[in-house]
Amino acid sequence: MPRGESRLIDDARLASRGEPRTGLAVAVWATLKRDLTQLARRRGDVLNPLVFFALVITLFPIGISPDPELLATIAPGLLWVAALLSALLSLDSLFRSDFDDGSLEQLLLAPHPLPMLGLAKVAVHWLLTGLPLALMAPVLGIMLSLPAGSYLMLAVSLALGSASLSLIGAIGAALTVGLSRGGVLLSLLVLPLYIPVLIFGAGAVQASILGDGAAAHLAILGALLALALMLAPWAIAAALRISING
Amino acid sequence: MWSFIHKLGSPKWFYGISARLMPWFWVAAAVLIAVGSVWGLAFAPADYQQGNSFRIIYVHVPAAFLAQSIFVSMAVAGVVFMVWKIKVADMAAAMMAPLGAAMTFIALFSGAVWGVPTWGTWWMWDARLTSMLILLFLYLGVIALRGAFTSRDSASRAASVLAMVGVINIPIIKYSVDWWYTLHQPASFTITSRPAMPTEMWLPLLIMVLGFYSFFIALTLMRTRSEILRRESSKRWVRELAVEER
Amino acid sequence: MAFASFAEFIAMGGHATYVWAAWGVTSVLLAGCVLHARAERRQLMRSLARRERREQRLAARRGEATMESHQSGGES
Amino acid sequence: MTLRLQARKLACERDDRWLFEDLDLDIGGGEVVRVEGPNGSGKTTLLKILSGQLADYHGELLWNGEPMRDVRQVFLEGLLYLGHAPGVKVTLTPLENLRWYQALGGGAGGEQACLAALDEFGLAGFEDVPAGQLSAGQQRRVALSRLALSPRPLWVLDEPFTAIDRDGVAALEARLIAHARQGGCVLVTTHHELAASDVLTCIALGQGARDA
Repeated sequence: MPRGESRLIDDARLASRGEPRTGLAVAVWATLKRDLTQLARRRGDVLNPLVFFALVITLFPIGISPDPELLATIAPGLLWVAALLSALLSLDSLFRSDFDDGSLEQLLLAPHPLPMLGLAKVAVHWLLTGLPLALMAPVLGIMLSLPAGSYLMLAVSLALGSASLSLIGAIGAALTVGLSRGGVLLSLLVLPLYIPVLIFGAGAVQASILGDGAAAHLAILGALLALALMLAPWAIAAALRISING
Repeated sequence: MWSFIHKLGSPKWFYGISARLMPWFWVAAAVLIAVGSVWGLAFAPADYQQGNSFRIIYVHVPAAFLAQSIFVSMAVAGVVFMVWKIKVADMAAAMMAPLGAAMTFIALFSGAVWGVPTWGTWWMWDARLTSMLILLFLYLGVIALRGAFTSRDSASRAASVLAMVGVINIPIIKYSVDWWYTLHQPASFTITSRPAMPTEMWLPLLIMVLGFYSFFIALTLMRTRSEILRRESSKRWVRELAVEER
Repeated sequence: MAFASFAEFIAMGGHATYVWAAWGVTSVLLAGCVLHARAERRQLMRSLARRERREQRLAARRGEATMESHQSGGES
Repeated sequence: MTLRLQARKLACERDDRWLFEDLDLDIGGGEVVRVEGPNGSGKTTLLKILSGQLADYHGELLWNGEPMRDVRQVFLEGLLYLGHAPGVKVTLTPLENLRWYQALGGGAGGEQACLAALDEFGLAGFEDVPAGQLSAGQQRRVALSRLALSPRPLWVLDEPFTAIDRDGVAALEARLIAHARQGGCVLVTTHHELAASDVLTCIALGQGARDA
């Protein structure tokens, strides 16, 4: 066995025996950083959902009536539905660009558990869509004359809820990434799964307006998030394998 | 006349001529805005009904005027670019859009703040403010569309078409919103339909408007020059310029 | 002068927050636009100069490469 | 034991047409295996199966004697697959693309290794230019520079010569042979005529599977 050959095989064996634990952390962190730099360079993708959110909120007073009392009653549900639709808007592009240029295929071939890498991508989506929506919602709450005292609860429930929205939505995005016009199908798949999160999210804001405990609603939102965190990554990994390898 | 348009169209010639014009506009803008501000804030009489919050008019009205005229000039530049293929016009249109959006935001914010003492809330679905909000969305649409294309040429054409479509819709939006507003709030006080103002009130306003317009022209000239360098960077005259002006 | 003293001018007859909020946002945005435009131009000039230097370096390196192949007599 | 990829009675059916049937392969270190065949003869599918991407095939795959399913993690650590699409993000620069691939492969070597790899594939001076502004050939070179980056024994390359200029093709061919001489193995599909050499073997698809 010529000396050169053993060196090459040793490197490979070294790579595999060497600390898989930190190897995974390095890979997840690198994927996170890569997507953040990428989205930082294409600010349009980050801003579009936010402008869509503001636009949808503007349509309702014009469509229904600018009367503050009426708006105040529908404001919590309205803000939550609009935030949910805006999060849905940017889901389609979650895996699409990676699918088109072949880096999704390479992601599947990485020697690391795919659910963890999928989680990194979903985390980026939440950081750049869910969180900004949650921070922007109170401002739009003012336009809908949302009663005082519920602004913080609105932001907290949206931040917590949008995390599970991203996780659940990513499953749909992974399933439809292979299809050329997957956008509409994605929303049909994912919206029914969003209903529990919507119920307890809007419920939390409603409860904080009426003054009684919104903590119960937040607890359930947290439970939904924990459930999604446990199950969604594996579903995303399976869906990606199905989409890529046909 | 014809050769003049094409001469104006050549970036190199425009770059030269604008260098001479720009300082004048900067000086005019600075003087007019300074004089207008001091006069409007300190010397003009307070409004008998609204007291001193009326002084916001010296910022709100110029910004509102500019917001609309920047969109119109963007559309005109779009027509010039599409019909006579003058690239400088498109460069100017590209550089105007963000300033237009900023002016619309200023008009929106100052209008809302102005209404707080009278309405008691930070936002009121008033006819003028709603049209201004929709104008802001039009601006964001044009900016987002221009940023979404990879090839600069199609981006310019698409943004010009959208600007033209938008400018036609501005009056339509304005009248429909006014009609919607009177439908829901027939007899209520709108801040900006005012009886004729005494001279010592509207004179500083005129100066501020002129100041804002010269600011707009100066800034657009400056940013268009940068855009010329960016787009013509492969041309020899730009490379020589780059080496000279270390 | 519509105000008796400077303090009264700042107070704006009780509407200080609204007037200064509106004027503050306006001046911040106008100044922001100007500073952005200047920074954009400076950064552009720097990147043009850097690109120019890189092009000259590459041209020089290509010049040497063609020189070497002639000297080594490689009539490819 | 050196690296060994075996396939027994491999068969794959695509929309009820048999691409290949009972194909037996035994590929070890020190070999460059070229998969030939007309378009649509299943070359890419075979490569995807052998690189463990596709699951719906008949027959058995062994890596170093053990079934692929049991040693998938170790197999992937030794594999470098380059598909039709280069896998280069257009908004990122070649350096950032490589840094990501390096991290996926365990992060050994740091930035210097990436810069060296890019330089080796003729991308000096373009390290910080967004890949979108590079030509198709240069983007392919960014993907290929991964060959110089990570010490992976098994290379599976699908049409690696597309869009590469004449000098690039020669350099790449030399690199494949050098990798085989160092004990690695290259599985490649290409329409480019590889120069005959002691390490080169061929598998023809499309006219009934021939034993390797």
